Amino acid sequence: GTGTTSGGSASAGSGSASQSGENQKDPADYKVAVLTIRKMTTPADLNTLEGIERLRDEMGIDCKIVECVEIAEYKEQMQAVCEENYDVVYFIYDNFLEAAKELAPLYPETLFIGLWIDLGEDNDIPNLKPLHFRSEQGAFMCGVAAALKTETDQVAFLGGGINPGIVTFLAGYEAGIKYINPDCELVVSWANTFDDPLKGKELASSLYSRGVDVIFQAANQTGLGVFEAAKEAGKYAIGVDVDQSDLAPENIISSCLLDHGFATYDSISKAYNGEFTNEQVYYGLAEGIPVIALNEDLLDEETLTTIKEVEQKIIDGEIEIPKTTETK
Amino acid sequence: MKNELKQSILRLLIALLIGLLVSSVFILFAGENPLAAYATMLKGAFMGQLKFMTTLRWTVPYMLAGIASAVAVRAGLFNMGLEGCIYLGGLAAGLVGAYVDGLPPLLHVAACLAAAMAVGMLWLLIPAFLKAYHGVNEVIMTWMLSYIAVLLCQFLAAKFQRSEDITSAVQQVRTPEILGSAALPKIVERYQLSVGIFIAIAVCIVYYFFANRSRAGYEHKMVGLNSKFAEYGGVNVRRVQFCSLLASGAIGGLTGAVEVLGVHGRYVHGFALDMGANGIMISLMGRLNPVGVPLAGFFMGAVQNGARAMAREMDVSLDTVRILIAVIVICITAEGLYELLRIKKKNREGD
Amino acid sequence: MLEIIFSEHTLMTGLSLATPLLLCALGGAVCSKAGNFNIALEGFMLIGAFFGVVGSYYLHSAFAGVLTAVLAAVLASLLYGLFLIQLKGHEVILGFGFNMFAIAITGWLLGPVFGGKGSFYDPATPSLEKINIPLLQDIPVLRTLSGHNIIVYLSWLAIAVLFILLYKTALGYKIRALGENPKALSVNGLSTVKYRYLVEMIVGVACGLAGAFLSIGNLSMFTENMTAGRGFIAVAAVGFSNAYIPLTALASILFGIANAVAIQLQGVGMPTEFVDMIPYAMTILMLLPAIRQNQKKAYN
Amino acid sequence: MSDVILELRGITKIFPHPEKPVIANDHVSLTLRKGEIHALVGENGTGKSTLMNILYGILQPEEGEILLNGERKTFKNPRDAIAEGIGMVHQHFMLIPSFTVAENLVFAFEPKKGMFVDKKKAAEIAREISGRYKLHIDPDKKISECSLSMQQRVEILKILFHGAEILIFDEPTAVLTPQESEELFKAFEELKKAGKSIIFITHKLREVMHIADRATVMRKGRVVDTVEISRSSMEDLAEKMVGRRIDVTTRKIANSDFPPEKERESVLTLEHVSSGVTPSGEQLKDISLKLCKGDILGVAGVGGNGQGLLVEAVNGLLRNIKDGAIAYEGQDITHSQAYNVRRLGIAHITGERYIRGVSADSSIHENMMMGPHRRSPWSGKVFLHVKKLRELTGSLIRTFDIKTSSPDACIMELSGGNIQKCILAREINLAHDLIVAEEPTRGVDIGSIEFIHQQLVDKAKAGYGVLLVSTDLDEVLSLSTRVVVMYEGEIMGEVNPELPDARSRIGRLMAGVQAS
Ligand SMILES: Nc1ncnc2c1ncn2[C@@H]1O[C@H](COP(=O)(O)OP(=O)(O)OP(=O)(O)O)[C@@H](O)[C@H]1O
Ligand SMILES: Nc1ncnc2c1ncn2[C@@H]1O[C@H](COP(=O)(O)OP(=O)(O)OP(=O)(O)O)[C@@H](O)[C@H]1O
Ligand SMILES: [Mg+2]
Ligand SMILES: [Mg+2]
Repeated sequence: GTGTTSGGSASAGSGSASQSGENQKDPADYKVAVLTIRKMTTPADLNTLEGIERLRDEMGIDCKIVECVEIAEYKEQMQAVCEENYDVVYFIYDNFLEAAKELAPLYPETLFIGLWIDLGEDNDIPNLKPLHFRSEQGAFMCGVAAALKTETDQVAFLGGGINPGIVTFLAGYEAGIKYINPDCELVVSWANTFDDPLKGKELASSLYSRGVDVIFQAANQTGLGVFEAAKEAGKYAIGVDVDQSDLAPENIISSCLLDHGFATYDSISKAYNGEFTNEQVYYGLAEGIPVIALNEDLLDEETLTTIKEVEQKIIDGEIEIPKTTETK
Repeated sequence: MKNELKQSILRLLIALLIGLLVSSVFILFAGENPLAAYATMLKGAFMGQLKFMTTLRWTVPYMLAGIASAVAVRAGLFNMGLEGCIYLGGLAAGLVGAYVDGLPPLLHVAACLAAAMAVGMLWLLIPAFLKAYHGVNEVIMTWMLSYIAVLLCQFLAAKFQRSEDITSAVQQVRTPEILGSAALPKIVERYQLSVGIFIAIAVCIVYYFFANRSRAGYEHKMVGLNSKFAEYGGVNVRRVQFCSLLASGAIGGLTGAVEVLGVHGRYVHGFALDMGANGIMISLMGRLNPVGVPLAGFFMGAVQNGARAMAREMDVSLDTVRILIAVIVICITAEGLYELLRIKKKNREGD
Repeated sequence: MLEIIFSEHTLMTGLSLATPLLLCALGGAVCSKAGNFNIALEGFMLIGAFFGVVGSYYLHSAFAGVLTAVLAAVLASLLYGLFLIQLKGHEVILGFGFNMFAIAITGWLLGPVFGGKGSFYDPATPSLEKINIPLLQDIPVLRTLSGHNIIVYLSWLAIAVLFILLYKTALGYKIRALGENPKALSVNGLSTVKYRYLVEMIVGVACGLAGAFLSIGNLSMFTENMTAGRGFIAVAAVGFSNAYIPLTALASILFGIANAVAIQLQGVGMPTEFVDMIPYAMTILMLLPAIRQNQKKAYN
Repeated sequence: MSDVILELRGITKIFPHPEKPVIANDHVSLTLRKGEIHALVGENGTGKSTLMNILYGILQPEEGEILLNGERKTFKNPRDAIAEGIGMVHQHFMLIPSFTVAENLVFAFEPKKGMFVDKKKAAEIAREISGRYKLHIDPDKKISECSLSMQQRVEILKILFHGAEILIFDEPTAVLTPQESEELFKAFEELKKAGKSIIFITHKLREVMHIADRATVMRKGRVVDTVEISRSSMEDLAEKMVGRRIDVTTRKIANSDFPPEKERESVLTLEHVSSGVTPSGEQLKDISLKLCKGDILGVAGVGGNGQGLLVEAVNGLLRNIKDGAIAYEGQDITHSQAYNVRRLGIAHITGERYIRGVSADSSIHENMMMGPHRRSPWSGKVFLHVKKLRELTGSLIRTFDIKTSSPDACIMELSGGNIQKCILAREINLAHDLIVAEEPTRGVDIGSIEFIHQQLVDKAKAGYGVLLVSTDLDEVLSLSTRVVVMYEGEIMGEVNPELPDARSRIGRLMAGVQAS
């Protein structure tokens, strides 16, 4: 086995001893499964696919994607890959967390890497590595951009559905707006679906028609409709997950980034190289990960400098960003 | 009965065969060998403890939902609100399981199941009453109520969600974990199959006796086939319609409860994706027959599970798997295919 | 708040949201009149939506997109017809099956056709122009009827056309006879099979247009499962109206407007779940007047 | 010899069946002369309808040929037949309920104005053609609101509109009252005068004698004989059909067999029963009746004068009884529903054979179980006694001589007469002491009629009360101990069927003329 943490000896945060190349597997034999909670369709997922491609092209590691459409599949699919002797089980979103916690001790040879898992200091499972994005940081900076861009002092957030992940975006965004302009009004709208662009468009155009001029969408496919509405109304929108500004260059002022692809490549390649630990990893500004993409054609100098300042303050810890909010 | 079983199996096999034929085009396109893929599928459904257990694990809700739907369809009513009942039942079981404290295990499980069945039944009380006694179209009514039920469950579950669940980036709305006393024990600790399968089997047996041996079951069937005949023959048609929709709701609730108590350990919103539609499909695939419905449930469980293994182990996409299942569903009731085959066989025998 | 909810914008949104429902429901109503309870509308619409984008993107014309959408949906509906009419499948199961098939095949085709996954969105895809009606656009309230794309107008035209077709033409007589007593056709020497396929073609055209409206009428994109259950609401509208075309149309438009109102209610403080319930609750309420009617029938 | 217009030669039709193919027509030959009325008679299931369906192009024969005016023709579908001037009125009407009479009449051959159907023209056509053949219809009425006889007139006019020279009628009088049949026969005469030729199927030999010029008798898929009616008799025809002599009309019951009415218990009493008006315009008005054990109370009347409602009222199927009281053995059942009434043991031989009488998609056994399924000894409180029920079905099939391969065969595979026997068997078995028999022999061949009549008489003799509702005056007269006549929802009067002039008395009451 390649697991560096077999046995209970490897304690948390021990920065495990990297293994020498001799008992390294051939990359073609290194089995990696990537588990997702839906079909790989959202921008972030496409980003993951890029990471997977990079793994294949640069390291020769082939990842098997396992799309778990039903909630009930999470555990059985994970267990199936474990039984099929995969070396690494990489899963995205903590919907898998319970299953991983249960299965990791049962299959100690397998390395579990979970994205969007925040266990902080108290991870006592040696073969489970938690990764987490500081999504509130990007959202905060998008809030800053929105508050600076708006002329009507009305901005909006359009979420695909109320779940804690999306609420974190909202919380950061709200804080960012209030940081710049406490009087700026934030309208929150929920589509309650992630794959209905027409509804997204109608929701957005309704928001624009009532005076809102910047909308931050966190709603996958539904959100694509927001850009259409922005184009039609000549107003602004903020993208999510990846730099979406090419979808509507005249309208998208910035995008809140979540570089799933980087996380995938980074963690799996490290595991392959024997650098696996069970330490918590955060992906955020402080760790040197970009969290926002700016459309410089649409933002003036002043705004850009303010955003730069805010970024520095976040890195320095001067700004505390909430992860949840009561506004809904 | 033996004949019925033989026919049911034959029909399932024909549909499976066509499904496999069609999807092999897509598998070839992806550069895989269809035969190898299907071998994987077969292995994925039955080979090894995990795989077989998983097939059975899926058979449980399919069987239950199938029977829930069959109970209504036999009386000539479509319970399009099955999905809503499953969600509501799951939520009720999840809440009773998490918040009612101090009950001994068996009693606690019973309380959860009873609560789920009651909620499932109550949800259909109004449409059942309006259908039976005022002739209001039950299809649309239950269907709309199903959408409402799912939304309501989402809302309520969010209200019961604990704050420690919220701080992480959970993508789901879910209620707290049920207490140990409410959980349906797993048959083998590490696998998802729980003793819920015995509940499902018990329901099947009850349905068998109800359908084939009981007075009420006979009356249900006649109401479904020709309600005028039933009325003339002295059946209380309205009561039968009323009861059958309620019974369907109750079994729907039970389906949700068994999933929640046996598999998920808590109510997770979205846990029964399309289970209502699947139930209706399975009941019709099994021709409402006490043997056919469980068989169709098992078949669907095996196909789904096998197909997942195929997608996992081969370079076959989820869409190909979905195409396979859709083609099976389309072909399964196509009487024409069956006749075509039979007549061919007859001709050959005649030569 | 009230003026936000009952604004012209709401009406405009409502008409736009109603269009796919309306088209599907009209197609479904024709089917229903001909004795086929068709729940595969969703699937036909999705196929229409996908091929709408395909046509529009590759042929560089939104109009060509509409044509391909209709063509593809008609093919799908004919296939459905084959299984229903000649292979004698169960219409409910066939409906489920075709809906599943549509999601799967469009999802799969996204790869080979567009090289993408999950969605296809290229701002360069032509979409249908909005058409303003000269005089109408200056009249308050009524101006909401102007400024839609061609499919919206077609859908309104379809109400009249299908009504006239069903109730005024010889063909319509045959279609309705099919639903009430198919033997009446065969003893008069007419082929029921032919007319049943024809009806499937009509529903194919309607759903194809609805799909094209979704993908290139309003958005110029395709995302997986973008019909989002609209076909099912259309089925509900058909059932609710007993497939009587004017009522079907009214129900669909009311649905659209209810959806628009629900959208406007966002951000007013009502939980989204309840906002989303509005259209469904409304349907149930619309069914209730039937109680008294049925009572009269039973006891008179 | 008048010229032959149509000749069928050696027609053979075999229906495929997994176990045993059914030979419905076995080298059947038949000739039709121009301007004649030709009756086709035979037991249930001898292949009469099949033969006519072949002639009309609905079915294709395995063997044989059709010659029209001496020319060989093949009819691939009804349109071919229509084009050659053949029209057919089916056993079950082929009309569209929501369409108007005129729309039905022109269906598939609509007059057009531009693209649209010209409804005005259609109504005109309807009026014109109905005037020409003296068949009254109301062109603007919906079929769903029309009486059966009006529907039949529409069917006839429809084929005349198609330009038919040869008209085929499959049991046209089965659903008609004698008066309506009389009207139909007048129309036949009218058509004959216009030079049309008619083939009609019937089980009523009286009608054959009355109207037909010749008759062809079929038995078990073969033609037994074709006879000139003028040189034949009813008994003769009956014997050819069944293969044995049958007593066709004589009275089967004698009032002297019973003690006087006063000494007998009453089973059913109706006192001043009135109901609301149904959509078809029927109503019960102040009906009072008393039925005693051992009585066969005949209810005569032109169809649609409330007899149906009377039966429904007794059996708990009528929901809008406004006034009055119905009592069964002293127990009030006025507002009881069918499921209450049925438990008391009232048997109901329904007239709506295919609508209510059977579950068409079920087996014979399942149809026979309805009723016994909730009675001991065939059923417990919750569970059925499956074996006992099977025995019951078996014994009923045997005693009532129902011709079937197995009790598990689908009931619709039986011929009409055998289906009627199933209903009869089930209901007679269920009866405690009252049998309501509504049109018990409609569409049934004479052999079976004799059997059914015998059953009813036997039951009466065994002390059952029988309420016999029939539009067939012969039946009422030959079976009843007492006869009441209904007219427009009222009881017009009572007649003793043993009186020599009973028939004419009843006839007058039926026409609404109060007895003096
Ligand atoms: N629609 C129904 N659904 C479920 N169970 C039913 C239904 N109808 C009746 N039952 C059950 O079937 C049994 C028989 O009920 P039913 O009322 O039909 O009997 P019954 O003929 O009235 O008997 P008795 O006259 O002896 O009381 C009862 O246990 C009843 O609960
Ligand atoms: N479509 C069919 N498939 C199989 N068997 C059939 C079919 N139609 C008729 N038969 C059989 O053919 C035989 C002749 O039937 P047909 O309807 O011609 O009888 P009939 O003389 O018209 O009887 P009735 O007087 O009862 O109307 C019967 O045994 C019947 O069961
Ligand atoms: Mg016949
Ligand atoms: Mg009782």
